[in-house]
Order: sequence, then structure tokens, then C-alpha cells
Amino acid sequence: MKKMKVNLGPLQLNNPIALASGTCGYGLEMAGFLEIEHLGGIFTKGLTYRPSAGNPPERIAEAPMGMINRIGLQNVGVEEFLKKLPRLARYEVPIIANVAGATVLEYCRLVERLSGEKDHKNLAGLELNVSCPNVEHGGMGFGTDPHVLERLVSLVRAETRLPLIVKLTPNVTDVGELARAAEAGGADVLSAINTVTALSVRPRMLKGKIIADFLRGGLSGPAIKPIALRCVHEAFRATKLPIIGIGGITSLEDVLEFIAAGASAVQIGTASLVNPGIACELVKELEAWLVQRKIERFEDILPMREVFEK
Amino acid sequence: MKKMKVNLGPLQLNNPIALASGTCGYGLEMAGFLEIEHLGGIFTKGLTYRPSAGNPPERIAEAPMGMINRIGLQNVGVEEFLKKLPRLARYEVPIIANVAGATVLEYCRLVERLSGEKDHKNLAGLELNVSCPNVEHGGMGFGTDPHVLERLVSLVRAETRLPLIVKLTPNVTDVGELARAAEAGGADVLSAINTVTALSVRPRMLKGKIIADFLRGGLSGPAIKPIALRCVHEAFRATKLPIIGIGGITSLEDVLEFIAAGASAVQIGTASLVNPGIACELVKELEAWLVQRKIERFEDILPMREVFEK
Amino acid sequence: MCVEKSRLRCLQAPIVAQERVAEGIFELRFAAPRLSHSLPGQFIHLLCGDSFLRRPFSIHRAEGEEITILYRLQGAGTNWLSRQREGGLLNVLGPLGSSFASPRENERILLVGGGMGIAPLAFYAERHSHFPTEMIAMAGFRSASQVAGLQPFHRARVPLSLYSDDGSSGERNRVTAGLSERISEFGANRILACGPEEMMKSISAIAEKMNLPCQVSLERKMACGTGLCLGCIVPVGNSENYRRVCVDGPVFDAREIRWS
Amino acid sequence: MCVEKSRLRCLQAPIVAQERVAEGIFELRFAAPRLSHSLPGQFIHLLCGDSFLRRPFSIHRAEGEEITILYRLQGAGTNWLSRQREGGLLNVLGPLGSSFASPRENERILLVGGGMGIAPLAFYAERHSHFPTEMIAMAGFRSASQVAGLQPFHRARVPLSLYSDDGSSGERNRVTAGLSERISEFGANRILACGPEEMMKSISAIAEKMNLPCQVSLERKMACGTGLCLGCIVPVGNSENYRRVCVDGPVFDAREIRWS
Ligand SMILES: Cc1cc2nc3c(=O)[nH]c(=O)nc-3n(C[C@H](O)[C@H](O)[C@H](O)COP(=O)(O)OP(=O)(O)OC[C@H]3O[C@@H](n4cnc5c(N)ncnc54)[C@H](O)[C@@H]3O)c2cc1C
Ligand SMILES: Cc1cc2nc3c(=O)[nH]c(=O)nc-3n(C[C@H](O)[C@H](O)[C@H](O)COP(=O)(O)OP(=O)(O)OC[C@H]3O[C@@H](n4cnc5c(N)ncnc54)[C@H](O)[C@@H]3O)c2cc1C
Ligand SMILES: Cc1cc2nc3c(=O)[nH]c(=O)nc-3n(C[C@H](O)[C@H](O)[C@H](O)COP(=O)(O)O)c2cc1C
Ligand SMILES: Cc1cc2nc3c(=O)[nH]c(=O)nc-3n(C[C@H](O)[C@H](O)[C@H](O)COP(=O)(O)O)c2cc1C
Ligand code: FES
Ligand code: FES
Repeated sequence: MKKMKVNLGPLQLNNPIALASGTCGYGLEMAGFLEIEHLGGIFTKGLTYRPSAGNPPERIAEAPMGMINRIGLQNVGVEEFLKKLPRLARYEVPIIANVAGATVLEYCRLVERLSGEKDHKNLAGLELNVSCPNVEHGGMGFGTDPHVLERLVSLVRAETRLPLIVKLTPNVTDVGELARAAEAGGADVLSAINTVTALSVRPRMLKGKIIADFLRGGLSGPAIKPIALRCVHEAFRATKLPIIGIGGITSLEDVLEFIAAGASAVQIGTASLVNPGIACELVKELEAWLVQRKIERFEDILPMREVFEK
Repeated sequence: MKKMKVNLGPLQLNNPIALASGTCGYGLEMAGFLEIEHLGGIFTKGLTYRPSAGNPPERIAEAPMGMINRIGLQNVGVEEFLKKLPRLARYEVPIIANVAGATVLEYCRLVERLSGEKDHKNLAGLELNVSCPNVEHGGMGFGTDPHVLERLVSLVRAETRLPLIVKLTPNVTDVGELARAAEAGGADVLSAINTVTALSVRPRMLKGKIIADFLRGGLSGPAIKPIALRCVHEAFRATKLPIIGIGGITSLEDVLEFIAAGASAVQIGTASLVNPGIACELVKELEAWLVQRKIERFEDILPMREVFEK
Repeated sequence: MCVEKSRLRCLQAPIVAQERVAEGIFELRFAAPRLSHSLPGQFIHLLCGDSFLRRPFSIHRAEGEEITILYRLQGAGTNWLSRQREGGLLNVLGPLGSSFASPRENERILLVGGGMGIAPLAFYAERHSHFPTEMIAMAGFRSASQVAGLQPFHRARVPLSLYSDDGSSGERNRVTAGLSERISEFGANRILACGPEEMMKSISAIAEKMNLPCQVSLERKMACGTGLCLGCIVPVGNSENYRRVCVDGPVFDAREIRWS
Repeated sequence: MCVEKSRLRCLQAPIVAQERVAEGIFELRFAAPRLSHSLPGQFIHLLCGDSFLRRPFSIHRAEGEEITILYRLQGAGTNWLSRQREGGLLNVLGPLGSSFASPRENERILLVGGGMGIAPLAFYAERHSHFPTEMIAMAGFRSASQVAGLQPFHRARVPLSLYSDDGSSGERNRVTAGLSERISEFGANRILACGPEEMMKSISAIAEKMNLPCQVSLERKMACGTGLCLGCIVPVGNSENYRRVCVDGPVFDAREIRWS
């Protein structure tokens, strides 16, 4: 559907509904559940240079209208990943690699490796996951300090001509400041948000005292939607970059809320874990919604920045 | 019930279950719904020196497992408040005034006014609400910058001998850092958390574009419980102060989770808006829980700090 | 321990009947002896399935031990409500809020309702039907398919004029169109109104001009419904001053409201 | 477009029957023709009311167009499930996961189940009852009041030994206590086990010592159940290596698992 295409600076998605990193494997895993070729795009599982086993169990806990995960970056590493790309290519759906590292160098090497001539053809863009613990700065994420973030983005930018998306974390005092840092560093697009840091506590008694099993990780799902909307809107006001909204989307109404808040496209994350076919259902619903309103192209409804700047 | 008493440094609550600020008026409003005298304590509506009308409507929106409010600090002002105290005194329940200001001076004058000899008798403590916009520092909350917070707390500390509780906001990069700042400033107790900044978006079409009615405010209710637990635990690890846990508590299980995470008592907020009698129900359930386990005094189950410090 | 006894608790009320009475409009009846003393204008606050906050609904009838509400499908909450069946339990908080002033002898009261706003007025008519007072009612709906909640007026023998936006039921007009004439004809000395805000604003202006006491019942988004959250405010008086619709209202003296 | 057809969609399955079969244990039957080809060991993933994540349950029976699960009350999800009635709809995703290897001719298979772990083994016994293979089963429960899910063994004429922690039903012992003797007596050449992790760990050790192939069905907290989230991992092999219980399992070769 040409009419559904959406342009985010240099990044073009087939339609505004994409799959979020970490909830759709490398894309191919979704073939059993939906029509991959109908998706707006696929953001693959967080990739590191080398294969990584991720965190030991337990990794997940349920939460009110959401879940907490501490998967860590279990992934096949860049070489295996590159082998998967040709198989994905036949679906003609934009693939965006979600990339992560523990050091700036690791990010750069990974991005460089992904940006070779050949892979350039199979990859539509790179999404920088900056929520991972930053071993160079005492474990705080790369995405929480504007100086650290701007430097990372600019160094990564130098390594690639692929569209560069910076994925913002909500776990900061001022999202707008970080959004500006990403823009200054040379990001083409912002995506928001990654998970909200949270703790699951299972209390039990031990020798008359109350103690607990803890699971610290990232909260996702509908519970964080109002936080995600706030962050998207703050990023929207802080920069001129196009934005991909993420966080708790489960319905067309949610999609429209993110678009109204300033996003030009969205990613579906946790919702796919509950209903693996949901993204394609939403694409169909959005299409029907546009048809019903006699709207020619999806992009026509995107609010102009001025609307918000009153 | 003596056995339910809990000591938080100089602050003593009748039991670990208190009412959170902004969801129980000035306490008297609750008389129609529960036995005030059975409560652990009452944290009254955010108070400013002068009466304040708060924000214009709309003020609330529903969210998945929660709500967003932007009440602002609608309150009767300190003089009217002081007149209410004697009527509350007969319930023999600790009353803690939640205090707020737009400037450091306003905080100090308010705290001074509340700390006179006579009122000292009727007030069990003061809770510093540091989430309000700080007009001296460009509207960012007093609770988001450790230097600003430490200075505020120490200046307020100088004005009062009442137990001083600092209420932490979750809208920061590093809750532990703010907790340490509050401790350094002279806080006796920490409470956590205030609401999480969020946005409610109601999209609609205008001239073919999607636009929205926005309501920016604080998210509360079960949706934020995992975030609140994380903040409580971070504050617990960062300081030696006793902690009052707040955020999304609706059941005894929730209460135990907060205690296992490091809180010595809790406040019930949004849950009272859905079921105004819930706090007293929880007090009864907790009592029964202790009796069933043959635990003499509530305080016996509180985990020692060492438990966490492995 | 009188206070103890009168404490408002949430109650679990069994559904007695649920009926679709018009297009997207339902009547729901449940047993709640403790609510039998509810007054016309008061509302109940209902938990509706997964929805986090309660939903307010005017009491439409309180007869014996049974309470009836009349509601229109709107969103998730009312959708859930419409799927509940006889025997199911409702979590009810109420009765809440203020009520329409009871009639005084020989008053001539005009009731003006729009849409679901008819619900509390019908309760008023029925509750006071044996009182020596004259009442007439005007009711406006979008179209004939939306007409509901009128039985109580018939039972109370309160004369009723119907209006609709499309003329499919009664006069094709707004209820407010012929209001001044109606007031004069009937010789009304009090007006009670409930319906869309625009309608109540107009009625309120007409009442003020004709110097008639007028009460309106307002709707606001509510969280607690019990006065605790300060979420449901309406501007009153001339300066920056607010009152809570849930406990200071929903029924207000029309002159008090600062209409927007 | 074969791929199209085999795509796994959530389905709305009407409940045919729900029955309490022991203390806190229920059997739930629903109609789902598309699941009739499910294999013993596979599971379904169910939405349970307000609970955000689905809940996994082994398939206990697949007969005609109907699927049966056997479950124990545990928390909010199973509580909701137990309140559902005939005619209600279940949101089902499945069948998911791996299955127990089908019997080969003249095998002698020992089925060992603990608690709800009996559910998939009973399915195995019944599904393969007409196959020329010998099976016996050992089933352990906390007490007589918890015994459930054994009918399929009877129907399949698979000899069954019962064990219980308190001796109230069958032998007062763990199923694992006399396992080695049992294996020898029967001359088992394969073991299938499902139950508490401790039990499966012991069985796995015994099988290894006796050099018998053994498959175990593991339980892990799951989010997706479809291999997407990497939440349900189990350590395998010798190094830092994980497999997903939901798609690589739940049935694993016991030697593969790195027991903790
Ligand atoms: C005092 C009072 C009495 C009422 N009496 C009736 C009645 O007798 N019959 C009837 O059909 N409706 C009545 N309403 C409106 C009724 O409360 C809403 O239709 C209902 O809350 C919609 O809920 P929903 O989940 O279906 O809709 P949604 O639109 O999904 O609700 C989303 C949120 O908006 C709120 N909301 C939506 N519409 C309204 C509204 N019109 N007024 C206030 N809040 C709203 C909901 O409570 C909820 O918090 C009354 C409202 C008030 C304040
Ligand atoms: C492959 C598989 C097959 C299963 N088959 C059966 C069966 O046939 N019969 C049966 O009674 N139970 C079975 N279980 C366990 C069943 O999934 C849990 O009892 C159920 O999820 C409990 O949900 P709850 O909301 O009632 O409990 P809660 O304790 O409130 O659940 C909280 C969370 O923990 C998870 N959880 C709780 N207990 C378990 C458990 N034992 N295993 C995995 N996750 C758990 C829930 O899914 C949920 O995410 C199976 C589990 C797995 C993984
Ligand atoms: C199980 C799981 C794994 C995730 N893994 C990644 C990841 O590898 N990289 C990343 O940037 N985000 C990851 N995320 C975050 C999501 O992409 C998304 O930003 C977040 O979950 C919020 O969206 P949602 O509420 O729709 O899930 C993960 C989320 C979940 C639930
Ligand atoms: C309607 C409303 C008003 C509030 N007003 C105040 C306030 O005046 N001062 C304050 O410190 N916190 C205020 N809060 C925050 C609560 O005290 C509490 O910290 C927060 O809601 C999280 O707890 P909960 O999830 O149990 O509601 C308010 C919360 C709500 C919902
Ligand atoms: S709804 Fe909370 S004060 Fe009215
Ligand atoms: S539960 Fe998600 S991978 Fe297994």
C-alpha cells in the first residue's frame, strides 16, 4: 500500500506500524504469526558485536497491565545476524537493526560492520539502544547523560550512512535534553521509549523477617503508555526530528494517540507477546480508518509542528 | 493496637498504613468512609502558605490501571489548615502536613508557621512535597537536582523540630542521589514516590489533521507500583533513613511487597479514590496476617538492612 | 455509634434485570436496600470491569429495595456494564452528591431534560408525584430511536413534551427553543434541568432573565466521586473559585455556575 | 499459500464444560477444532481475565473437536479461569511447544508424573493407547484430595501406581523413591516425566545412571509462549547457553538440561 508509506527523514517505512526490538526476534520468527510483508518495518533484537547469552534466569515478571523483563542482550552477534538478512530481504519490509554496546568502541565497530556496501542494501536503518549499562561511565546508561549521548551518537554517525535512529530512555530527569543531545550528535530520527526501570518483589518470610526475591528490569506494556506519550511529546517539542512512538500500544486508538502526541510512526512491543498477530491487525485497522475518512495518504493526517507551537 | 505501632526515626505511626497526600483531603473528609482512629497516619493535602485554587479544569484522566491528575495545589492555606487540626486531634491519629512552595522562602515560612509550640502538639510531622515546579530554577521541581534539594531540606530543617519527611519524585535519572541529598540536608524519613509525569492524549481530527486534547499530569495507581518499588529500594540502599512506600498499593500483598523492598510503612493514595474504605480494610488484614503467623509486633518482621547488603 | 452506621461502604449489589430500552440505551436494575432513601439528583458510582476508575450514573428510580439506572453506551465502562446479566454483582458506592430541592406546596415546576439527563428528572417526577405540586416536563432527544426513560413521567401523570433534533419524535427543535413561552404558559416558578452543558447554560440564562429559581445537574469526569481528589471541579462565582461536582453537586443553583 | 493457512492465530474457543475434579483442581473443556492435531506435551496459552500475560497449560486431552486442560488454582489467572462457565469464550493461542517423542513399536515406556504434571502424560497414554507398545505410569500427589487426571490412564489400560506425601492415596512415598526398582522390574527402555523440578532432576539422574533415554517437560514463567521474548529460558549444555522452554521445549531430552 503506497498510501500507507511514511517518511521519517531518510528512513522510509512501508506503513507507520513496525515491530519493536526484543519482541519479534529477528523478524523471521514472526512468519508463523503474521504477514511480515504487511508490516511497516521490523526493529530486530538488540544486537552486540559478539554473540551474548544475556542474563541468567529469572528474566520476566508480570505487572499490573504490563511486564518487567531483564532479558539482557541475548543475541546471535553481528556475523550470524548478517547471515539472516538475505532471508528477510524477500519480504521487502524495512529492517532496522537495534544495536548496543558496553563501550563507545563496541558501538562503533558494530555500526561499521553493519554499514558495509552489501548490508546497506538489506538494512533500512540502525536504531541505537542507549539504555544498556555503560561500562565506561559506572554503569549508568549511555542515554542518561546528554554529553555522553551526544558524543556516542556523533562517533557512531561517523561510521554509517544508514539512517540513524536514537532510542530514548524514559529514566531521566529531562527527556527533552537527551533528545536535543541526540539531534546534536547527528541522529536522523528519535524513537521513544525504551522500558521504564522497575522492580518486581515477591515477598516471603525467612526466620520471622520479611524478605523478597527481586527482579529488577524494564517495565513495558499499557502501564507505561501515559509515560511514553509524555516522553514522545517532550522529544517532539525539543527537536525537529521525526519520532517513532513506542510504549504500551495495543489498539488503533493508542496508535492515534501517539501520532497526536507527535510521533510519525509507532512500534508495537509487548502487545506482540500477548497477541503475536496484533501488528498486522493494526495495519489493517489503520487502513480501514483512513479509507472510511476518505484520507488519501497516511502522511496527510500528520500534524504540522506549528499546531503544537501555540 | 500497640503491636501495630511503627517507629520511623522520630516519627511514630499508629500502624504502617497511612493515607497519602491529596487523596484524603484534610482527613476529616474520610470520617464518612472509615474509622479514622484506626489509621496509621494521615498525610494531608499539599499545603501552601496562602490558599490556592489549583489548576483550572480538566484535571483528571483515566489510564491503564491508573489515573493522571493535575489538580495542582488547591488548598485552604496554612491559617485555615491550622484551624482544622484541633478537630482532627480527637482521633489520636498522627497528622502529617504535606507542604509545598514555589520558592525556598515560601517553604520556610510555611514550615515555621506549622512548627509553633501549639501546633507541634497536633502535628506528628511534615512531609516535604518537592515535586512542585520550582519558580526559582526554571520550573524544574525542587526534587530533581540534588544540590537544590539538599539546600531546601537544610533550610527547612532549621525551621522545625517536627519530624521531617522528604517525599521523593520518581522523575529523575538517579533516585538514590536525591535520597542522599535529602539525608544530607537533614531529613528524618523518606517517602517515595510521588506521581510519575505522564500525558493523556485524546486525539481528534481537525481539518484533515490529527490533533489532540492533552492532559499533562502525574500518573498514579497500580500501573506505577513496579516503578515505586524500584525507587523505594534504591532509596533504601542509598541512605540509612526509614522509608514510607507509596505507589499503586491496593492490597495486603502490595503492602508486603513495599516492606520487603525496604519500606517500614506505606501510604495509600489512588486506591482510596476507588474504594474510600480500603486503608482500614488493609489495617485489619495486616493485623489478621500477623496474628495468624503468631507475630507479636509488626516491627518484628521488618528486614534488617544487612539482609539486603549481601 | 450513629456515625458508624451511616458510614458509606461499597456494596455488592445483585443485578435484578438489564434491558435494552432504545438504541444503545439500557436500563439496569439492582437490589440495594441501603440505597432506597436516595434522593432525585443523587448518583451512584460503579466499578465497571477492567476500567480503573468508577463510573457515575444518576439514580433513575428507587422503588422498594431496587435501584434503576438508565445509561447510554459510551466507552469501555458502559460496554462492560451492558454485558452484565441478572444475578451478577455490581460494586456500588452511593448514594452520592446533592439532590434537587424537594417541591414545596403549590409550586409549579418545569423539568427540562436532554438525552440521558432525563434520568434524574424522571426520578424526581415519580418520587414527588403524590405531592400537591404541579409539574410538567420537556424532554429532548437526538431522534426517536434514542427516546428512553419516560415511563416515570407517565406513571406520575406529569405532562410531557417531546423534542428531537431530526423531528422523528415530537417537535423538531431544541428543548430550549420554545422554553420562554412554555415557562409563561405554564406559569412555572421553578426549573430543574439536566442534559448537555450547552442546554443547561441556555436554560440557566433564560431562568435568570425571567428571574426564576433554577437548579441544574452537571456532569464532570470523576475519579473518586466522594470529594477527595478535587478532580471534578466547576468554576463558581466571579473569581478563581471552584466547587466539586461530586459532593457540592451534581445539582447546583444555576446562578452559582460560571459557565464557560 | 500454505503458509497462510498454517499461521497461528489466537482463537475464541467456547467453553463446553468446567468441572471441579479435586480440591482446588479443575478440568476445563472447550471446542477448538484447529487444535485437534495437538501432540502430547504441547501446551496452550490462555488469556485469563485481567491478567496481562497469558497462562500456559498442558493439553490434557484432545478428543474430536474438544480440548481439555487440567489445572490447579494458583493465583489470579487460574482463579479467573475457574469462574468461567459453559458458553463463555476463551482466548486461546496454541498448540505451542514440543511434544514427547511418539512410541516406537515394542518400546516399554515408563510415565512418571507429579501433581499437575500428570496432565500431558495422561494425554500421551490415551493418544497412543492403540499402539503396540507397553506403558506403565507412576503418579505422585500431595494427598488423596489432590488426585486428578487419572481417567485417561484407565481408559488406555495403562497400569498405574499411586504415591502420596501423606499416604492418603497409594504408597506413602515420593514417586522417585522406588523408581530404579520399578524401571528394572518393568524393563523400561524409555522414561517420560513431568512434575516438580526436583522430581524431574532426580528422575533425570536415575535415567542417566541407568543409561535410559528420558524426556522431561519443564515449567517456566512465560510471557509470549511463542519464542519471541526470550523470557522462559533454561540453561543447557555446559557453558553459558540457554534454550527457550516455550518453543525449544517444554519437552526436552533430560540430558540436555543443566539442572540447578
Ligand atoms: C453525576 C453524573 C451522572 C451521570 N449520570 C448518567 C446517567 O444517568 N446515564 C448515563 O448514560 N450517563 C451518565 N453519566 C455519564 C456517565 O458517567 C458516562 O457515560 C460514563 O462514565 C462513560 O463511561 P465509559 O467507560 O463507557 O466511557 P469512556 O468515554 O470510555 O470513559 C472514559 C472516562 O471518561 C469519563 N466520562 C465519559 N463520559 C462522561 C460523561 N458524560 N460525564 C462524566 N464523565 C464521563 C468516564 O467516567 C471515564 O473516566 C453521568 C455522569 C455524571 C458525572
Ligand atoms: C508449559 C507449561 C505447562 C503447564 N501446564 C499446566 C497444567 O497443565 N496445569 C496446571 O495447573 N498448571 C500448568 N502450568 C502452570 C500454570 O501455567 C500456572 O499454574 C499458572 O500460570 C498460574 O497462573 P495464576 O495467575 O493462577 O498464578 P500466579 O502465581 O498469580 O501467576 C503469576 C505469574 O507466574 C506465572 N506462573 C505461576 N505459576 C507458574 C508455574 N507453575 N509455571 C509457570 N509459570 C507460572 C504465571 O503464568 C504468571 O505469569 C504449566 C506451565 C507451563 C510453563
Ligand atoms: C522482552 C523484551 C525485550 C526487549 N528487548 C529490547 C532490546 O533488545 N533492545 C531495545 O532497544 N529494546 C528492547 N525492549 C524494549 C521494547 O523495544 C520497547 O521499547 C518497550 O518494551 C516499550 O514498548 P511496549 O510497551 O510496546 O513493549 C524489549 C522489551 C521487551 C518487553
Ligand atoms: C488526585 C491526587 C492528588 C495528589 N495530591 C498530592 C499532593 O497534594 N501532595 C503530594 O505530595 N502528593 C500528592 N499526590 C500524590 C500521592 O500522594 C501519591 O504520592 C501518588 O499518587 C502515588 O501513590 P498512589 O499510586 O497510591 O496514588 C496526589 C495524588 C493524586 C492521585
Ligand atoms: S471526583 Fe474526586 S472530588 Fe469529585
Ligand atoms: S515465553 Fe517468550 S520466549 Fe518463551
